[in-house]
Amino acid sequence: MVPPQYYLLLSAALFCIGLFGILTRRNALLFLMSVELMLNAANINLVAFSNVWGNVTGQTFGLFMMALAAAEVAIGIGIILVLYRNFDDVDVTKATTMRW
Amino acid sequence: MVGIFDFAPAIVLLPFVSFLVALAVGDRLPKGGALAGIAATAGSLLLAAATFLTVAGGRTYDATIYTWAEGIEAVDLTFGILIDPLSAMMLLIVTLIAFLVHVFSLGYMNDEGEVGLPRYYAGLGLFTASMLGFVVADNLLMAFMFFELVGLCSYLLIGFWFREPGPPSAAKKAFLVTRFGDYFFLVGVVAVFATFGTAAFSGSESFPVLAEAALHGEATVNTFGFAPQTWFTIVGLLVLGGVVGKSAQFPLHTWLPDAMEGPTPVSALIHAATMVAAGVYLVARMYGFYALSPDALAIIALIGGFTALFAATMGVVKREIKQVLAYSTISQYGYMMLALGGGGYVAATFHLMTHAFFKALLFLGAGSVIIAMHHNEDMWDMGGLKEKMPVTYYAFLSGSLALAGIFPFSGFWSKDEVLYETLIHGLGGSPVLLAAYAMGLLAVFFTGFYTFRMVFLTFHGEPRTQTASDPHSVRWNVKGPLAVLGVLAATTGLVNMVPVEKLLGIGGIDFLHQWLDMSTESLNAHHYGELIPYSSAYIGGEATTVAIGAGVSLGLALAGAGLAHLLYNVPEPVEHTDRLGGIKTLLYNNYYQDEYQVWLANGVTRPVARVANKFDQGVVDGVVNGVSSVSLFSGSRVRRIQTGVVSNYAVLLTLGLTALLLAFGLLGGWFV
Amino acid sequence: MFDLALQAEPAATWTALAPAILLGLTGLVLLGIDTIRTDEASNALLASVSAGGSLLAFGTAAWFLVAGTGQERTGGAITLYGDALVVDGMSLFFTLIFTIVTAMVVVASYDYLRDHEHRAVFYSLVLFAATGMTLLSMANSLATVFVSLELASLPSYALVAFLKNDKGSVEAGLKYFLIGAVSSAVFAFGISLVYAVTGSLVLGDVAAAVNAPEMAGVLGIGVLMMIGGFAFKTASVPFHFWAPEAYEGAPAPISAFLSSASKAAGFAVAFRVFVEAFPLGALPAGVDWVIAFQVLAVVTMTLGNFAAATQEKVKRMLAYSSIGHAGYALIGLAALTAGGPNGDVLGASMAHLLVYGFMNTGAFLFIALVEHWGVGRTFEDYNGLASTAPIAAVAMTVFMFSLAGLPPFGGFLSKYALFYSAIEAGFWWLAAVGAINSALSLFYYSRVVKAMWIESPSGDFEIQSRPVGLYAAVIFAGLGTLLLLPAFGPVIETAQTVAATLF
Amino acid sequence: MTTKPELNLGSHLVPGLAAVALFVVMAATILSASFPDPQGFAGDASIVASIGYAMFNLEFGDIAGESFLAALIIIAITLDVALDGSIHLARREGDQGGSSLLADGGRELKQSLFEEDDD
Amino acid sequence: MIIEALIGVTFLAALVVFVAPDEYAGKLAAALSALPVLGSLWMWAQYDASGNALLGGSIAFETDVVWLTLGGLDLHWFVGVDGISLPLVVLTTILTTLAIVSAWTPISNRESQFYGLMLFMEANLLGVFTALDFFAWFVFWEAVLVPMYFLIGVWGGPNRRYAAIKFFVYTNVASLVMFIGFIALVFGLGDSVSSMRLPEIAQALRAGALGGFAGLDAATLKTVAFVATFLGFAVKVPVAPLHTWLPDAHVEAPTPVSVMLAGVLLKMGTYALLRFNFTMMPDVATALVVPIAGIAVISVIYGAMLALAQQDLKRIVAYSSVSSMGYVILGLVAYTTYGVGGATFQMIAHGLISGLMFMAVGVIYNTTHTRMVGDMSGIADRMPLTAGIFVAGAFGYMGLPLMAGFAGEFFIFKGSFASTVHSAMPLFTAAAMFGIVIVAGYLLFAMQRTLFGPFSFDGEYEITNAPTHDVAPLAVLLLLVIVLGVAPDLFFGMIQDAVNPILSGGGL
Repeated sequence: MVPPQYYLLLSAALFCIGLFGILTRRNALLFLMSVELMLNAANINLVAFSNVWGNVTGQTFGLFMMALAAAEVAIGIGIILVLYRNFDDVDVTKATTMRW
Repeated sequence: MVGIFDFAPAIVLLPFVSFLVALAVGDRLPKGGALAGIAATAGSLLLAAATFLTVAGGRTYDATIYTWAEGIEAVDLTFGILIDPLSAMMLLIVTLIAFLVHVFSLGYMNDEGEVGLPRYYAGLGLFTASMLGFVVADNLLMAFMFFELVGLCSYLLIGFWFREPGPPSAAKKAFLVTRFGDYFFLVGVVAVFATFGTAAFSGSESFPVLAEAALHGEATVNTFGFAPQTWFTIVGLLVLGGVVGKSAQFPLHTWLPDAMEGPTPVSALIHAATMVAAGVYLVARMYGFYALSPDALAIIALIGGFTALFAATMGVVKREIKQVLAYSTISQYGYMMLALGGGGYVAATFHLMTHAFFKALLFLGAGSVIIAMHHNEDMWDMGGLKEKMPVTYYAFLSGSLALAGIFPFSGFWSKDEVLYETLIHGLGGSPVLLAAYAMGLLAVFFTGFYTFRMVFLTFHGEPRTQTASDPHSVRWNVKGPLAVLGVLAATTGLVNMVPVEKLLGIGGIDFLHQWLDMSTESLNAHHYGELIPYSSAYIGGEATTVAIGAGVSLGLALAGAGLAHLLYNVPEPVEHTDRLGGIKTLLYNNYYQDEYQVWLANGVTRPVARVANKFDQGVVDGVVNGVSSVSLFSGSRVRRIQTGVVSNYAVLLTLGLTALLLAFGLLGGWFV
Repeated sequence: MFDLALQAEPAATWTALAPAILLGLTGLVLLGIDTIRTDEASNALLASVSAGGSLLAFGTAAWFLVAGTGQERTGGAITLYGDALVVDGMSLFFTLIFTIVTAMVVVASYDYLRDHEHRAVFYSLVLFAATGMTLLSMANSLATVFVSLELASLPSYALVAFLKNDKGSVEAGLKYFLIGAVSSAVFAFGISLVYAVTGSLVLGDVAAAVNAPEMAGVLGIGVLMMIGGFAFKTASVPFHFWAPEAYEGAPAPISAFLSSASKAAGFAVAFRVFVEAFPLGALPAGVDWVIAFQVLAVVTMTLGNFAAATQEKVKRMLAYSSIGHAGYALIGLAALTAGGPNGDVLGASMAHLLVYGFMNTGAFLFIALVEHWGVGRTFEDYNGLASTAPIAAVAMTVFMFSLAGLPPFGGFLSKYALFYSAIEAGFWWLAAVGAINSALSLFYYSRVVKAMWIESPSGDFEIQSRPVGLYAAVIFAGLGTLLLLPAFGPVIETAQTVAATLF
Repeated sequence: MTTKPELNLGSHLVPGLAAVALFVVMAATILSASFPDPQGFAGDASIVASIGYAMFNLEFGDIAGESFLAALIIIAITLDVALDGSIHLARREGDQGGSSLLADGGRELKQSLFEEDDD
Repeated sequence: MIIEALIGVTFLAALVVFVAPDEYAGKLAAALSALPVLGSLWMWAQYDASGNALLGGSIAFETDVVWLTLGGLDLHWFVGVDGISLPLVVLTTILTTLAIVSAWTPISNRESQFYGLMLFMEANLLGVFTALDFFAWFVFWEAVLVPMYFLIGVWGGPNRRYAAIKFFVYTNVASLVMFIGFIALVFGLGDSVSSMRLPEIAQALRAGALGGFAGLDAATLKTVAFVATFLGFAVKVPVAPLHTWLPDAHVEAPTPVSVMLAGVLLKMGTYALLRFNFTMMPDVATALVVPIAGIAVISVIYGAMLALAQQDLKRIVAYSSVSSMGYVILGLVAYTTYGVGGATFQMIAHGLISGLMFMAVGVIYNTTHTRMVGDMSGIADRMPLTAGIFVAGAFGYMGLPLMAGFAGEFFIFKGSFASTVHSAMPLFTAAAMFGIVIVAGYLLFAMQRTLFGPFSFDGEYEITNAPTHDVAPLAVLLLLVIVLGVAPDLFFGMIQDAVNPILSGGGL
């Protein structure tokens, strides 16, 4: 069997890749996608450890997580739309009218 | 039993009432409140006289009449009245002179059409009341309080003509300089309380008695780690600070000549009977305490002797009549101090009394002259007034003879006794006293000189100005007081003719000695005589010493007067001061005493204050403002973290999380 | 079979959820009204339904709290749906905060939204968010926690960006959403790690399995990441970055809502999760989350206050001050100790959040009022407001001084109780840092007061209207702030009693 | 006109180092931890069924699981709300909300996505 | 209940005045503020308690109910007066009424708010002086600052914003330091106290019930707490070098506010020092006598020197307050009946006299619109009555006998010279006493240059006699100053009675 560490390493890697995307990409949609990556990293853990602990809690929660990710994207897209309408751009670094 | 002593408070309160009356309704009264003042002082005078007679009957009085602050588990602070021969005599002098000054003011102020008369008479009333309160005080605190009130009144009256630039300045100076002395006095009062737990003058629980007992080891008092003798000297000198200030002794005499800016009757009152006298009276009042300390006495004598000479020399070059009188006042109080320091308690009191009369006389006489001269005080503008105003002249002459110490006028007797007492005690083994005596003796010459220079320049010769040839006339209210005082100045010396007694062997004519011996046990002259740390010695017997002393001083006085006669009793006198050369400048500038004191105030204190102010604004407040600036600055830095770029937020967020994880991992050992 | 399971709970038990249900139903009713009325539904109707619903929920929660529902005297906490939800004193207490803030916000929004379309959406989103917060305070499983968190968050994102044509609002929404998304991802990852270590999501079960020293590191990462999620919700460092912009850009009533209710919700769930799932006595070495909260509390209050001190815009200043207050409230977690007076500490923090709910909501609603008048946003724009609107200015003054912790206002007592309990628990230095920050805060709060009362108006402006709803809400908040001084006794006693039962 | 995302290295990647650092810390922690052996699921157990029962708080599942009934209800509302909110945001003021966006097959969106990303 | 009535009526009066029309606000406020005056005088007449309220003495007009319970320490609504606080209550009510009357001329905008705030401040001041529970006391203590902040900030001079915020933040920071120090002390007492009532805390502290706290042992904790509370109160007093808010506040504040600030608010600091530091921790106070007495002397001399350097009449009086308050500190640390009692008496005396001086400066300012010494001279020529009262007040300030200031100062000097807490106390006393010379210096200089000499004034205003309602408060104050100076026992008896129990802890 695959040792649990590996799953964790995988998920951590995925999480950090997602984070990397967030830190380096300025496009709002790519930002959203990166967040999805991070959420899925969590899902890997949940599913893997569902197996480790022998209960379905993790797997079930993973399903919920996906649903929530969808809901989040729905709102996110809406916000990105209005962002585009107002700033003519989906670059997240353009919207800096408020600072300090 | 209702006796005359029960009315003693009224002596103080009557003038006080006149103060209130003048203040409240003075502008609606005829004469601007003068009549109220005259009535009040007359009443006080009568009561004082009655009291005097009662005391003459051998009774004294000491009673607490008001508890100012009742101490709970602490001493009470009280007001009380102490009537003994000393205070009874002083009451009489003060009330008499106050009464005469009030009367004289009718001529000097009312007849001259001054404005602000209610304020003037209110001030006079309060002045009189304060001084009387001081005189009857039975403890040091009460004495101090009235002492201060006297200072206030002098401020108000010296600055009476406040619309001119001079008087307010002089008033301020008078108060400030005496305040400087009073500072020491107040420390002394506090120290007396702390040492003895009481500040009473008389009785078996009074502080002089306790001090005496402590010296003999019969009582324990808190001497703050010093030997009792040393501590008592310190305390005595502290109180002496107030005396030096009020009695215008060196080096705090500088206020007094300036105080001539006040109305002349006020000068008379200040110099003769109230403020300046208060200092000396205080020493006499607590003489039982000073007598315990040889060092304090020596210092008093030295101050007195030096001041007597020092002031007299300054008096010889002055142009204004009142200035001459001012320096003579300083000088004469120097004699009193000399007497007190030299163990001559009676002599000092004697001189205090005679001086009160002849100095009041001289000032009122000068006032009369000033009225006549339309308020021109320069003696070089006068001359030949003798014919125009004979009453003033003869009265003034009487006072001058007394001041110069010419036999048989009052000043001769008292000054002679002062010098005599100092001499015999100095001969008894106190070189300091001898030095002080020498200065006092030398001052006699100068006194004679400046007194008669003044007389000759004012009254003799030819009128040197138009005004002097046609002087303003004065009325009864000026002449009356002059006449009364003229007689007194000439005769009061007779109450204590010690030289006559000694020389001729006529016993019992040293009335003042007897009078002052009548006081209670701890307050009488005899007791003081035992306390003083001096022994007497004579130049070939007592009578011889008396004769030599009297002869020398009379001779010096006559020499001074004669020199004045030579130089100034001519039809057209000229100024001889140029002959003095550099000394003239020195004397004109009063030995630069004012300059250094002004320098101390303006040249040292003010810059220090300005530096303190700069320090306060810059450093102390700067720190306060700095703290707020630094906070705000760091705030403006902190908020720069918020760049407005959401990616940066994500970076910071990640870094923050990573840092937290790293720190926890390292601390919690996750990596092992 | 189905019904069996449902009926396994006594009929009365699920009624304990009444406040949450009422809020959710109100939200649905609002959507319903919007659907039925094809034309724009009446603003007054929508606002009154919303206010009615939230006040009803408030009343229910208050009644439960008084009646003892879910508290020790009536048999302890009520758990529902297989331990997924729990109704106890703490959840009811927090429900009070959410509902009263919601009520004030919707009443104020009545005027604020007068010229806007889609009001029904606005009101319903507020109500749903409030539902999510209420559920958050009841969540007893990490799964419920996460879902409720999203229920509270998603409407909030939309609400912040509600003014679609306003750049500020959109920018605020974007930043809020992006940071929120990252934070929820971090939070989710944290939950997954906790699950990895313990194998369960129900708080009690997590606590039972939490002592696994060999996995302490992983658990630690999980716990810290969960802290990150809460830090986002409560606007604490380092997840606070959204707050200044979101509060500044959002419609002012929403800023009030977020900074008061949403923040309180974050604390509610953080309190329960950390106290229940990671009890201090049972943790393996190296997972001492109290230290993390101590660091965060100090940094948060200091950063918030210092940044607030130099702002030019009032709303942004309040945003930073809100961060500072998050720092104060964090003391509730930072001053916990195994066996210490934890109930007092936590209760004090709860009481502070309640008072904060009034004074901070009031302050933001005052800003809503000012925005309604179109006065401007900077301190200078507030110059002389007191002469044109004295009543509102008095209320704002009360809020400012209360936020600064000055007597005689509620904020003083609640801050005092908070610092006091910290000292009581031995963390006097936390109290000291808090107190110093409080002193600094006085400076910038008084700038508002100074502008309103002391400065003279820079230009003439006429106040066209006295909006009833905004005024009512502001004055209500002001009265609440004031009355919470004398009435602080029952509040703090309740809070500390219900908090004590968690331990 | 297909556009491929191109690898674009540059200074804008520097912030990503924070993510790398995070990974290092996490990996170090994970590698130094030890985990229990996986229990696995019984071979005949129906995982899907168990998940379904867990969602409705029913005790019939072969494999143990916690109750997700509350979460299910809540997520239902959440999705509802998300829809509500996103429609509000997406709706263009004045026309039939968002239809044009849907009608262009996402071209506009795509355009904005990839053209803007190049800079 | 009289105290509650007093505070309540004042609060109500504040409310009524706040909503009254501006035209009547001044008169209405004056009339309403007469009620607390009567109330406090009635209290004074009926006063029958003895001993120190904190140290087991009987408390007059006492009310004690539990307000709220918090972590083992109940907070009470606990009010009452003893011989220390009653005089301050009387001072507060009288001075407020007079300050309100003196505001009629200078305050000409937003009157109802002004008078409302004045009354609001009075109510809180009464609370400060009557509260005997630390918490209630602190609430009032802080609440005083708020109206003061507005009064300076809204009605002040050109630089009022800076002054107001400086005052506000400075004193609040100080309160905080004090608060932390005191709370630490209460925690150190542990279970030996069950409430925040000051008597309980004081008695426990004096009984030596203090334990360690926050890693400090009992002795260190006590010292630290003493220093913290001392610093906190010292700002309010103010003691050099923590005084810099005061001149700014005074210069900017309108006259009636300066009157309240100098007359009553500063007394809060010394009152609190007496109640807290010197009553509760006499052992620390006596151990720290050298620094405390040193600070007192520095305040006296330094404050006086600063006053000497000023050109603004108000600044002069402001700095001289620093000087006068230094005496109070000196008296407190002496631990003798006259020292501590005199310090308390001096609070009253200085309250009246500084109020008088500020009002007198204000009346001159109302007419001339300048306060700079160099801008005018010979004012006495045109405003003789005002000038006369000014002179009287100035002499009161200089400590003229038979005026209240002398009584206070003399009691202090007498008490501190004889103090046994340290062998250097006589030296400290003598050094501080030199202040009476400097104070005479700057006041006499100022009077000489402004009031006296030939009349000259550059401004365009006509200098005439001030209206009666401007002068009347001055006259009343002067009368009070003289009455108290002649008969200090009106208050000094009850003060000593309340002060004596404190002393037993001194000189340890």
